[in-house]
Amino acid sequence: SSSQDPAKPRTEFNIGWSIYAGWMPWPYAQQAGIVKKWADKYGIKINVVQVNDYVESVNQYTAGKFDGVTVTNMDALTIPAAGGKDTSAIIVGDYSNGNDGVLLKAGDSLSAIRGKQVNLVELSVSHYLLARGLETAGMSLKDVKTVNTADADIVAAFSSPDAQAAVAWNPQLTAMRGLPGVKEVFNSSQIPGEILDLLVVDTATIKANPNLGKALAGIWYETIALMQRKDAEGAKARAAMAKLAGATPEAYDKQLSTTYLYVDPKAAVAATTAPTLMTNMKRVRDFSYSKGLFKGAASADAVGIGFPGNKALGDPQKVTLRFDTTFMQSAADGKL
Amino acid sequence: MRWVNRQPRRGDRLLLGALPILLLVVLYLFLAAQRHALNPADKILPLPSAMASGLSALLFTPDPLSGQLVFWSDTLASLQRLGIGLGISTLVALIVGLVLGVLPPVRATLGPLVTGIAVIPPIALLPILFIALGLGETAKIALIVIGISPVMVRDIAAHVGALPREQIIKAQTLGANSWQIMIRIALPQAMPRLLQAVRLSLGPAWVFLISAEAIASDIGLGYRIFLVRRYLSMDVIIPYVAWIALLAIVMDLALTYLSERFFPWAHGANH
Amino acid sequence: MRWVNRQPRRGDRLLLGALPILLLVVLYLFLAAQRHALNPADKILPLPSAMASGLSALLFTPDPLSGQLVFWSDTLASLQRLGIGLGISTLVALIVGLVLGVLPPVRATLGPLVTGIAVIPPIALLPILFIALGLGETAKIALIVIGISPVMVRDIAAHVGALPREQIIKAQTLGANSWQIMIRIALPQAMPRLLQAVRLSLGPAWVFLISAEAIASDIGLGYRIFLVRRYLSMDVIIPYVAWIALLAIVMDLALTYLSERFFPWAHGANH
Amino acid sequence: MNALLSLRDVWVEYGEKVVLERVNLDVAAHSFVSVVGPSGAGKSSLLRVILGQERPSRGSIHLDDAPLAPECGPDRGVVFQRYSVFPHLSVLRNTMLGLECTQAPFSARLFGSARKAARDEAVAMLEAVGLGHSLDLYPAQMSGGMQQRLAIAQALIKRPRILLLDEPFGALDPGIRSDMHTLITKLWKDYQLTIIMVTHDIREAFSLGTRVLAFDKRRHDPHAPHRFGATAVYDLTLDKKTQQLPPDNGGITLDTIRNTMEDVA
Amino acid sequence: MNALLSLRDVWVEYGEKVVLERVNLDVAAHSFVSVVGPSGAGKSSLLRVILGQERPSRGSIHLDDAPLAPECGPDRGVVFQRYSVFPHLSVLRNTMLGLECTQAPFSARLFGSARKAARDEAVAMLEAVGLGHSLDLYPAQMSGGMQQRLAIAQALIKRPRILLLDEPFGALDPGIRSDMHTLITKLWKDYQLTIIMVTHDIREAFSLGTRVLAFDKRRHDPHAPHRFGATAVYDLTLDKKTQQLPPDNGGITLDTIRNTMEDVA
Ligand SMILES: Nc1ncnc2c1ncn2[C@@H]1O[C@H](COP(=O)(O)OP(=O)(O)OP(=O)(O)O)[C@@H](O)[C@H]1O
Ligand SMILES: Nc1ncnc2c1ncn2[C@@H]1O[C@H](COP(=O)(O)OP(=O)(O)OP(=O)(O)O)[C@@H](O)[C@H]1O
Ligand SMILES: [Mg+2]
Ligand SMILES: [Mg+2]
Repeated sequence: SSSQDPAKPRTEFNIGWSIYAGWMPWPYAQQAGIVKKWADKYGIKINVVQVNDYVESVNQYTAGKFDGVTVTNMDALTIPAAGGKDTSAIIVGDYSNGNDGVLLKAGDSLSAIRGKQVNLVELSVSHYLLARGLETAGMSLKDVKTVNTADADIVAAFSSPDAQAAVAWNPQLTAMRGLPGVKEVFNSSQIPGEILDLLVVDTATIKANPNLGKALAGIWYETIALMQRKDAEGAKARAAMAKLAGATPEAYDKQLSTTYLYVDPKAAVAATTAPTLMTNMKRVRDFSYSKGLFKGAASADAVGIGFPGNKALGDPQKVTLRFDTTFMQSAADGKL
Repeated sequence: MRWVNRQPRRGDRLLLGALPILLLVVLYLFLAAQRHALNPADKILPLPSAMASGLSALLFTPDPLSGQLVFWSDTLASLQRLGIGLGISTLVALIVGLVLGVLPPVRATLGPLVTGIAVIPPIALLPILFIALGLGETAKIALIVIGISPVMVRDIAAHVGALPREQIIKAQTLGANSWQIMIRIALPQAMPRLLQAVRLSLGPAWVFLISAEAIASDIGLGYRIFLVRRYLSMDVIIPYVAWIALLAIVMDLALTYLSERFFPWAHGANH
Repeated sequence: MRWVNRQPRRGDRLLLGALPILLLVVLYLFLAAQRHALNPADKILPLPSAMASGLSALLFTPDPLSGQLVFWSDTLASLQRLGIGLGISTLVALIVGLVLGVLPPVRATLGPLVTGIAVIPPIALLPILFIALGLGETAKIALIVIGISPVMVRDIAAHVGALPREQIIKAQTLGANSWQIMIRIALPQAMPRLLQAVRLSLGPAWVFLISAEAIASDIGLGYRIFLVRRYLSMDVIIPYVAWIALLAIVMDLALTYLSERFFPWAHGANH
Repeated sequence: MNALLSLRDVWVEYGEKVVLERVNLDVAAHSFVSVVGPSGAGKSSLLRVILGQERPSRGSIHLDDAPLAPECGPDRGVVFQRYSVFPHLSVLRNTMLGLECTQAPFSARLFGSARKAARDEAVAMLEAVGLGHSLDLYPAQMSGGMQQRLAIAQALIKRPRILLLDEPFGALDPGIRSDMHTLITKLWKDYQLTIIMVTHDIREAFSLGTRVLAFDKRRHDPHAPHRFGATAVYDLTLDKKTQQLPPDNGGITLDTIRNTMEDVA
Repeated sequence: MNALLSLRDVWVEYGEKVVLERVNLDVAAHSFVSVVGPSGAGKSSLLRVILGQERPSRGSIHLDDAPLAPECGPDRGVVFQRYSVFPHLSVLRNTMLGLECTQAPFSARLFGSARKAARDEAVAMLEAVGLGHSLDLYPAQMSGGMQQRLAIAQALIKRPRILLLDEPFGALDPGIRSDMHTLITKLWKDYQLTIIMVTHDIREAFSLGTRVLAFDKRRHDPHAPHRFGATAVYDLTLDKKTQQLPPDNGGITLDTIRNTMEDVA
């Protein structure tokens, strides 16, 4: 089990996932036998475990119950990394290109949000998106009142006559947009590349078990390629993912259209090595620090972030979040 | 005739009992129709037709991957967890409740601890629970047990502790030691109360089951409700909740029947 | 001396009661120290020092936005919701429980409805609750009331319904009508049981409060716990949970005291 | 016949078990009926049926020529075999309850002078039964005999038309018991009560009653002891003026009563 | 003195209220002590103290010259004033319980031939108290007198060294009561029991007992009735051979006993 010493080679691994448009390939790969195929190839066993509650899945990873987990860049930074768990992002799957949005019930533009109560999952990417949005409209978080709202209940909460504004992600976002009189006034397509969806693994584990990384990359790019196909096979794969997410195939396709998938591993490697990643991560980091998420840290530099090419943000001695292109690169090179 | 003395007959009882429930259903239909008149796409109070179609997919179309009928496999999974959770809780309540109720030194020692456990909201400690017990069935069952058994333990302990002192004395004059008092005097008299405690715990047990399934699961009634909650699919949620209520009411009736069947002395009119 | 007869003295009782709780604390410290030896940054079982520093920020540093001390304003907000929710539930339990227990026709009519409400998990129907009651305090209090009052109602109704038939007959020979039986016979005898029911409901009430605060809120103990749960800040969660437990235990003791103080006839040793 | 209370062919059965079998009985107003009979004969069952607490399984009961409603009201008073007083009320409040219920239909509590009057009446009654010094005790703090006296005071203070007493003096010492005899006789005379009293004390039955009923089974089936029920096997009207107390020989049994009564009849 | 049971300066107090005051008593083995006294005097309290159910507030109790443990065991048997039988057991099982507890320390249930023997013994005892036809009834299905007889059978089957009876025959009709007298006398003789029996029936007290104790208050303060407790005001050892039954005058009170006993003393 995963409670063993992470620095030792092992043969069985647990990867946690939760429902989100960009992560549905994982359970599909499990069901379609792609996981087993790649795991067998490397002589290991990979369990892909669903956790309904996103935060709980990340917490379980932080607690060492999972060897890897699907997570956003901001949460990877503020939960495991800020908690001292050395974490490597080995697959940069996609960025949110409209999958997160700010909704208003009365008012056509973001400026109408001033003074309103906003329902959102506090301290999540929604919070970050709102802050970025307010920034573009010349406001700050002080100009609104945030109310922490559980992601599972946010649709219901927003349909209450009380609710005026909300920030959410898909699939909830689509359901909320469908409510009468609701307008989306800002979304993540306006801050491309800032909200990333990653697969992260424990750094010590991946160091000791590079085969795990290879298998995961193999699984991921085979599944992505399959779902991108325009034929019946591709449609069948997407329909199965929709079903797993509890959505209709149409709704799922719509969610995918606002998800910028790095289908080609080369593109993923390029995005990860691009300098914009550092700027984006700096924004995310500074926001997180300002919200007190680096508990007890004296400055935003307390949590170090490592990038390809030995570049680092913050304290280079305390790097706990690393963007690691090794396995994406192998995929790009066809060496898996 | 005074109202205290009016005992409705069996047939009348059924009718009377059905009345307010029917009224509620009618009220719901009225409100739903009203909302749909304003917004035909309303999702919050779906019409029966929408519920029927929402449910039929789960009821009759097998899941393409697993080949199972979703509704039934959800029901089975949830009932299994609930059954094991309730079973363990009942056993714990009986044993711990009996020991606490009968033996004052044990009560003094463990009473405060049980109170403490009873008042700690397990939901707040979910991360620890899942970390300690993993994300499998154990944690879900444990949440049910931790959620309902302390209340049941305290109830049984209080009931046993309130047995007339004379009975305990009398049993001792008949040669009974503490253990014998426990199994021959306290245990049988705690049984009807235990069944009553299980009945009262059915509601909370479902709440904890659904909470557990909402966090980490891939099957179960609570999982399905949680899954479709993101889309505000009340057309699935409402039939699922009604189904849960029906299951719970059947269990409630079964427990009442069991109690009357096996402990007639606790139910007979006494004079 | 047989264990059934051993009544520990007052001082011994306190000591005995503290023992298992102390043991648990020691066990915790041991496990926490062990985890920290492996990983000094461990967040799951924080050491007391981490808890102290985690808490002190909330205890002594005013929130920059509101200027209030977070811990105390959380406590106040939660206690207020809990108090109102418990108050309403108690009142509902007393009134509905009495009426159901004393008047068979009402029991026949409303009993099944109450059972139904009792077994429906309220968290599954949150959307309807939000539509009907909004997102404010009302909805949170309503969740507590819906969560705990049906169990209390059924408990009181069962207790009142089990009053010896002789008492009801006797009261009627003394000229009492249904109403008078309710207020002079059933009500006072239901009171100690009501306090006991409130005690048993404290745990579930906190669960529902925390759930409500987790769903949509910007202040409260449950809000804070769920907010920091995102970051696995067990150094805040554990002291908060301990604080909740302490508050609940104080309420529990207060209720026990009230019952003994105002209803001595229900507690005196009877022979 | 113009009886206050009349039972016609009354049966009481519990499942297979026949307790009372074809009881026919007319009780005249202002009579004092003593009921005797062996333990388990059905004496308490008879009182329960007259009280309206239970319905007879067959037969009919008329009160003032109207069918008896299966509920009881303030026209009937009762002292149950097991002293059943209200555990949550003090001695005084237990006794005042009857007055409060009648005089304050809504609140069932009295205030001011009405309360004072009720209190005085209750205290007087409690003094008559010897509980004048125990006004504030709760039933759980009293001895068996004290609880029984409280139950008696509680019933007597209402002066019901029909008073049903089930072994009311069973737990009392001879001194207090004779005080009670005097009290009940006085109330019976003063308020024209009709009393039906179950007792195991034959002397008491004869000295207080104007009529003595003996309940027992007429037929016995040793193989099916539950097949036959009890009924009034002897019914003796006593003329108080000429009444002779039967010689008390300590070991008096129903058989001897039977003989005695057969002699008399 | 070589008494089986001896009470030295025993007080029983409830808060302010003194119930028993300086009771000194020695009970010899194989004696049959009848206790009489007015209602509320403290007779049941005395039995509770001897039973070990309550601790005296002052004074000491010795059994076989050893201080009495504040708990009771199978050496003492009891029939409480309110027939306290186990509501969840049938008549037969209520009676067998004592045998089962002693013979099966772990399961408290008997099987096979041991069960058969216990059952036979219980049935015999139940037939002796007249419940032979009611073996399968639950207490709630029985009349008051039947419950009392069940409680008697339950206690007698254990043949305890010391048997404490609190008005055991109070709810029984004269016929059954005299059968009970015969039964208890026989058991008392056959098994060398020591019996302490509270009764309100003076004739019963004298006809069964080898010694009669009258409990009452020595002093009365009319303004503070709770200030003084009761104690044994008369203590009369009867020589069974020459014993004369006192004339029964029906209205016998403690005062008349006092006189009677003063005459004797
Ligand atoms: N629920 C019941 N089921 C079966 N039998 C019952 C039930 N209730 C009462 N009985 C039987 O009815 C019979 C009469 O009982 P009842 O209490 O009327 O007797 P009783 O004459 O008052 O006796 P006692 O003098 O002992 O009080 C008893 O034999 C009893 O066993
Ligand atoms: N908990 C208590 N608090 C106050 N007084 C009490 C309590 N328990 C018993 N007493 C008093 O103790 C006295 C003796 O009671 P006990 O039951 O011993 O009387 P008794 O002699 O058996 O009377 P009876 O013949 O009526 O059964 C009574 O006056 C009673 O009020
Ligand atoms: Mg009777
Ligand atoms: Mg007594």
